[in-house]
Amino acid sequence: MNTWWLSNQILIQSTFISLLLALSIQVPLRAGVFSFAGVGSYAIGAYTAAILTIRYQVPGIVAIGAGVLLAAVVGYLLALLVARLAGLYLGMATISFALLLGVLATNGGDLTGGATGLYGAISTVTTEHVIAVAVVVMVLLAASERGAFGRKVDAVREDPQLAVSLGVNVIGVRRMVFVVSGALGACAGGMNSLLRTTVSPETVGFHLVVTALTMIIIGGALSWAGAAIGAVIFTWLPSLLHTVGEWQLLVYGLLVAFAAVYVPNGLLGLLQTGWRRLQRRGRRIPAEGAAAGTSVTAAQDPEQELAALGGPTGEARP
Amino acid sequence: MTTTQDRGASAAPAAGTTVLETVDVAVHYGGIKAVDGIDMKLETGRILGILGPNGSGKSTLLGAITRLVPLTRGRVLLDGEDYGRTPPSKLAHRGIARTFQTVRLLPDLPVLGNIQLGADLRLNRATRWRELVRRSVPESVTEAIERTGVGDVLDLLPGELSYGTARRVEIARALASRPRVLMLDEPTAGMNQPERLEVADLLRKLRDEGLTQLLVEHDVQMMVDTCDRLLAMNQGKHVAEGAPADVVRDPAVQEAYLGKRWNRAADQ
Amino acid sequence: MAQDVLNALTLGSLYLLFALGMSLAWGTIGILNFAHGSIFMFAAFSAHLIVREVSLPIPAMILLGALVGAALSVLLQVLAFEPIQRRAKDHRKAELQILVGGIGIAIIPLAIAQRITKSVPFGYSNGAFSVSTYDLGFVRVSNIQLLILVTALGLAGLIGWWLRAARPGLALRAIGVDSEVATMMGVDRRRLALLTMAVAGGLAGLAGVLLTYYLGSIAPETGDAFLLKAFAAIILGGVGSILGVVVGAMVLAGIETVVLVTTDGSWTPAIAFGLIFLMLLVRPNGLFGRQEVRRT
Amino acid sequence: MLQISDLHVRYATAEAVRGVSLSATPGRVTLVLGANGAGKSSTLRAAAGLVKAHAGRVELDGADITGLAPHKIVRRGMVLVPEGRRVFAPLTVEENLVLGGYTAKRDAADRVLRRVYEMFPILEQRRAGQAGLLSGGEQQMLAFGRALMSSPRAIMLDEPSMGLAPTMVESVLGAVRDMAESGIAVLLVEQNADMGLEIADDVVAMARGEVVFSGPASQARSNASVLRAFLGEAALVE
Amino acid sequence: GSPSSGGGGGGGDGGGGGEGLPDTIKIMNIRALTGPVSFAGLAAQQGIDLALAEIEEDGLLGDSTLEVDSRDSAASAQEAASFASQAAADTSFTAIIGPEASAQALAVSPIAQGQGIPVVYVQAGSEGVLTGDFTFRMTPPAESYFEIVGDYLEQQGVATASVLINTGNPTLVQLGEDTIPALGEAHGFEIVSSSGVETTAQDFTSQASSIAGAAPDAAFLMVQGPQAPVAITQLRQAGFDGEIIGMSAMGAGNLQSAGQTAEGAVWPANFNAGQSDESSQTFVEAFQAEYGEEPTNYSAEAYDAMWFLARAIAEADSADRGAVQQAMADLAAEGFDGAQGSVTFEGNDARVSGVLVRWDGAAEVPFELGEN
Ligand SMILES: Nc1ncnc2c1ncn2[C@@H]1O[C@H](COP(=O)(O)OP(=O)(O)OP(=O)(O)O)[C@@H](O)[C@H]1O
Ligand SMILES: Nc1ncnc2c1ncn2[C@@H]1O[C@H](COP(=O)(O)OP(=O)(O)OP(=O)(O)O)[C@@H](O)[C@H]1O
Ligand SMILES: [Mg+2]
Ligand SMILES: [Mg+2]
Repeated sequence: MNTWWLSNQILIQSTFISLLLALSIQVPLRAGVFSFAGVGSYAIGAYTAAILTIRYQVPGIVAIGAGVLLAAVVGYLLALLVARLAGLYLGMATISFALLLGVLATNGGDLTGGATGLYGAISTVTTEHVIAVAVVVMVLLAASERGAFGRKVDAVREDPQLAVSLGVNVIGVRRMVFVVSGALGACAGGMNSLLRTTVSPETVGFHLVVTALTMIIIGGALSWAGAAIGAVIFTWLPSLLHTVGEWQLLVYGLLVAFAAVYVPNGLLGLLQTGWRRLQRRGRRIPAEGAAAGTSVTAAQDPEQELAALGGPTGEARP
Repeated sequence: MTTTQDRGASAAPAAGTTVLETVDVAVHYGGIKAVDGIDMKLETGRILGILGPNGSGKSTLLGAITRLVPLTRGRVLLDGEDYGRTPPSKLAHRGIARTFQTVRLLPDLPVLGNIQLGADLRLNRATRWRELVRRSVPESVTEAIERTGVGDVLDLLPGELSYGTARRVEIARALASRPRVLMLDEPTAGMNQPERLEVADLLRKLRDEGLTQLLVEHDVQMMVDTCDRLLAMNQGKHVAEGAPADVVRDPAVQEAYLGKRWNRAADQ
Repeated sequence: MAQDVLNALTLGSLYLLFALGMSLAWGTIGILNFAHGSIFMFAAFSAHLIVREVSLPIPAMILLGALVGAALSVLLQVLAFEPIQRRAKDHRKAELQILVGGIGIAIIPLAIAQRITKSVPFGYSNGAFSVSTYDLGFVRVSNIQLLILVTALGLAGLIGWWLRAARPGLALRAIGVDSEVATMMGVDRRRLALLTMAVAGGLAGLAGVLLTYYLGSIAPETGDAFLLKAFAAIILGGVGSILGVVVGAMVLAGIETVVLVTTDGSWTPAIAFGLIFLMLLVRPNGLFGRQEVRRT
Repeated sequence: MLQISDLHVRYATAEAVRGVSLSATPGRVTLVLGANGAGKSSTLRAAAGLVKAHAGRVELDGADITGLAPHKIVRRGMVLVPEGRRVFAPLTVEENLVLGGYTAKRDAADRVLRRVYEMFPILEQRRAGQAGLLSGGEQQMLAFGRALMSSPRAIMLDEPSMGLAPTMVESVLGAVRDMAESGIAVLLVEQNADMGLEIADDVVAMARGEVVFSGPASQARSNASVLRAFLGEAALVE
Repeated sequence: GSPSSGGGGGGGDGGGGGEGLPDTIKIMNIRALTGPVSFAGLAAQQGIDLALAEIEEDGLLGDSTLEVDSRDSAASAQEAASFASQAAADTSFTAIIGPEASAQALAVSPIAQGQGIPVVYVQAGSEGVLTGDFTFRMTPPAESYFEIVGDYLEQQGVATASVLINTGNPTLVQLGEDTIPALGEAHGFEIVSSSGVETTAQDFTSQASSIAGAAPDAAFLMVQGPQAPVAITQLRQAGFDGEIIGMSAMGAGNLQSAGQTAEGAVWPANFNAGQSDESSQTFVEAFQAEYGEEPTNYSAEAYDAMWFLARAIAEADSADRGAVQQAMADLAAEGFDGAQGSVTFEGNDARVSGVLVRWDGAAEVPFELGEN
């Protein structure tokens, strides 16, 4: 293990934990569900894991697993409750849910350690575990974005009614994203509190919504890869910005604003459009090449041209 | 004026049995009676056309049949069984496909993806996974693309299509699911005459292959040429029903729907 | 009791004053501006910097705050939100981008103010206005409290009326629905949007100055703290409805006050947000929001 | 009068319009025909300032309006009825109409409003209802009526009969004819070539972004290839 | 004597500073120089810079120089933890001067303790921060010197009091819920009401009204710095005219914006520039000479932390982490005179006797009992 790894362990861990948290918001967003409940699940996971390790000396993996399970169940129940909500109304309801959990943590007395929170959650969870979990999650999500399942989610987001008419169980998909989001958020929270050995109400607050959302939008909202790009950037950016000293916050703001304004589909979108352009080059734009020839004939013999062009495509004509 | 009345030739195996039926279906919005007591039967291997003035409730009826619009009253039957409580998404799995009156393509998916969406419900687990590895396209999709002639635009995004082409993509999507019953809401709006004829040809060919269809259109000539039966509606109510030639000659239909021009044409 | 009602009304007016501009921009041209809190703070802060040098009367201060707020807001519109809206394919996509862009931009004035003040609260102790309190027997009320109540409700009424009655109000709502078609009706969407943002920013600045007078002082972070409350008030009332935001702000303040008066207060946010949650379950589009129409 | 000369429109992936020239004269209806994707809508959108013209010139009554913002073009007296209805769904029917008269004088707008209601009684019945709840054809009527509201001097209509029942097609196209008679320059894109030809004075046929036929309607009616392309083989047999 | 001379003496006693020391000794200094607690971070940085200059001048470490690597955590726990792990991983770092916010400190402690690098905190008053022998804290917890306010209240004849607590801050909650009620019992006043506010609360009208309604003799405002002027102003406007008691967060210029309205507010602090201890005054003079302004408690604590660390290094005569930690523990057991006056330790946690500070409408002045 080299020194780079050792001295940047925290950032490495944070990158993957942030990624999981960001994904817990990105997954519902991809299905058109504005749910920030993932942040609430983060709190559930963080506290469950900490309480179980501190009070009951449960192994770290089990403690995190318990949090994940609990948050998934809570996610499902929440999905049933908020079924009628949409858009930012749903956003507000789920933010309420997350804030509620924060207040519960602050007022939880001995169980949650009140405003101080809990400390001393020592476990055997390591950076490698976090990376392994994150990689598995990324692979699964990447698969879910491709092919039939990916299209299904796209349809649920863009036009639920159309999706229904195409045989997609929209309600089922919506519930599923709540469950997945809960599990992801709780996983992030659980790992974070065990790696830091502490959790407090301050660390599970509203600011997580902002961070996660920023990562997703700047990275690219429609894919796990966007969240990954965002997580890497926003975890490492602050340490890079130390060079600008006291104005680091200002520069940070400028960068976020610039990216949000001028990179419409996130950095991932930028990469993808670039890639598409490259692929298309030569294949499209028949206007200049192919059609230039016909324009000559058109000038000579408009009648023939007209007859040939009655339909949209030559071969489709009867 | 040539009318291709090749109904006799269309006798598909089980033609004539009722697939889909509505009994006294009504959809009311407050005081607006969009659909008000429609009885309708859709027979296998036949094309039923619905016509009626604007706002007569055709699209709403289609919505009611596909369970996207809640019924105020009445029953809807598929193969003789009431499906008024089945979740709407289940209908597609039972072989009902439809298009909408407005273009509804997913903006972020290229045309090919949009068409594949129609076929997705037919895929089994194995093909789903196979698609992840190598991007294979099911045969029903290639066939639908071929039949609607949208092969040139497969990698364009819907926003880059002209209106008429977008409508074709919608038909392709509906066909890609290899449905048992196809419902089309003004499929040729925005197309010119030759293009319409082409679509009409396609529909007839599909019918001859045994596809049951419900067609809503304002192009009366096309309706007469294509449909086996016509149902005329006005203000949510049933006005006339029967063979196309009879329906368009019905005075009530002429009065409410067809107007002077068609009368002139029919008189000739 | 009467005192509690007055306090709740005052708190509601504070929320309202803050939320009004935000609601206007969001409900009409679809800009959910999360830099609103920052504009609010920076306008108040600019007024602080000036009043440190010259002592100004309160109307001049309010005007100053409103002007700074309007200027910042217009700048924001031109540099950030306009490009986003121009590029985005549809409204829904622009919404999130605008939200995050706003969050990013909000950091800039905040960082500047934090840098200058070192996060120490600032106020207008040098101003030519002093708060006086009147004891009416059953309630105590201060001049600034009255000013806030009147301004908040008055401005809400004015804006609500403008949106309902005037043709530009209608045009604004049309821009929010489909700005391209709106321009095809002859609506100058750019100018109207700028105007709206200027008004929204002006309201933010005005609110900043008034609130600083009322609270005695505010810190650079104060703007952000109000943001969530304002957002909640708008959602609760229903986006796009001015009556909604008035009621939303008052209901939120009312709940908070009741909880504060009857309990030790540590559960206030839980109860407030819990109730918002429940209300949304009952009315998914807020109290006065209109259901979005979409038919087959 | 509206004069489009040598117009080019380019999108990222294709050049949709390549050197189109056409004009619409007050008192006359110019019909634009063309297959799907021929570039009709693109031409109209460019003329209305909604997309940038890559090259070429658009003139209205002799003044160059190329590249002008859409709302300025409206204020100069030219409106476009867009393809696919595009009514303001959450606004009421009447609000939609009032917006159409945004640039007009209030009393003039009131007068036209009454005329629109006369023409389409269903709109009057639904004046307080949300426009998005109307049926497809009703929305098309609304879109048409909305364009009338500004009392334009030149109007471009992109498939105004789409989704309309035959009776309605008649009355809308009749109204288009009436408009032309009243001295407005009309540019009409119409897929229903049969009916379009009946009210047109001039015809322009487009294919793949170019003008392939241009001439008076009578000439178009006797031109076999135009007929074949836009009315189908059947028209020739007749 | 003065801290510098005291420090010099200590170094000398340790035996010829510099023999076992490398040329440079690296210290990681994690400060919130930007963000919402930058007022504390920047002030602390001044204290550290001043101490460094004095240590250099003093020759405490002989030929060796202290190299302080200051990093801006912007009040983020993750950043702070990241710097701590960098310092821990890089063997050339001897010790850490820890961050000010408790959440950051809580994230740093397990790393420092786990990897055996000594850390000394400034502020970070929460429990759980000191997890073992490698973690030290130079800021005495407020409750340890809160007692001094008791006599004052007794003298003022306070019999009833209300408490307002920021429920999001552990230190404030602890003071409000445990320390003050205990104080009441010891000094014969009764808590008549206790209410909580959110961390981010901006308006206290309701709470102020209810406190004014209860009309106690004193009101304890356990709120964060920026909230203090607002709470005081609104309390006064609501008609409350009793004593207003705060805690050290009221200091550091936070009452400036409330001006005259806040006159008479009193709070116990671990340090005030006007306090009479000799070592404190030496520090204050040096600070004024350097920066032209009066030091705040943050500067004083950080100054003490820097000196503490330097003396431990001199004492250990080694840059080895374990040796330095041992020397720190020894030094803590002895205690010393520093900027905060006479500092003793309870375990690794600093203790001072504290001063009572009063806002006179324009400045914070130390307040001697019986002055009134
Ligand atoms: N959700 C709704 N709320 C209120 N009115 C509605 C709703 N849906 C439909 N309507 C009304 O019901 C009537 C029937 O509408 P529908 O769309 O079924 O007509 P249509 O026959 O398809 O007409 P078109 O030929 O113009 O498409 C119309 O007057 C329409 O305005
Ligand atoms: N936004 C766009 N981006 C890229 N290509 C576009 C865009 N809009 C149109 N096109 C392309 O430009 C060409 C002309 O389109 P246009 O909409 O002008 O055709 P049209 O003649 O109106 O057809 P229709 O009768 O189907 O409405 C088409 O090939 C279409 O794919
Ligand atoms: Mg319809
Ligand atoms: Mg077109």
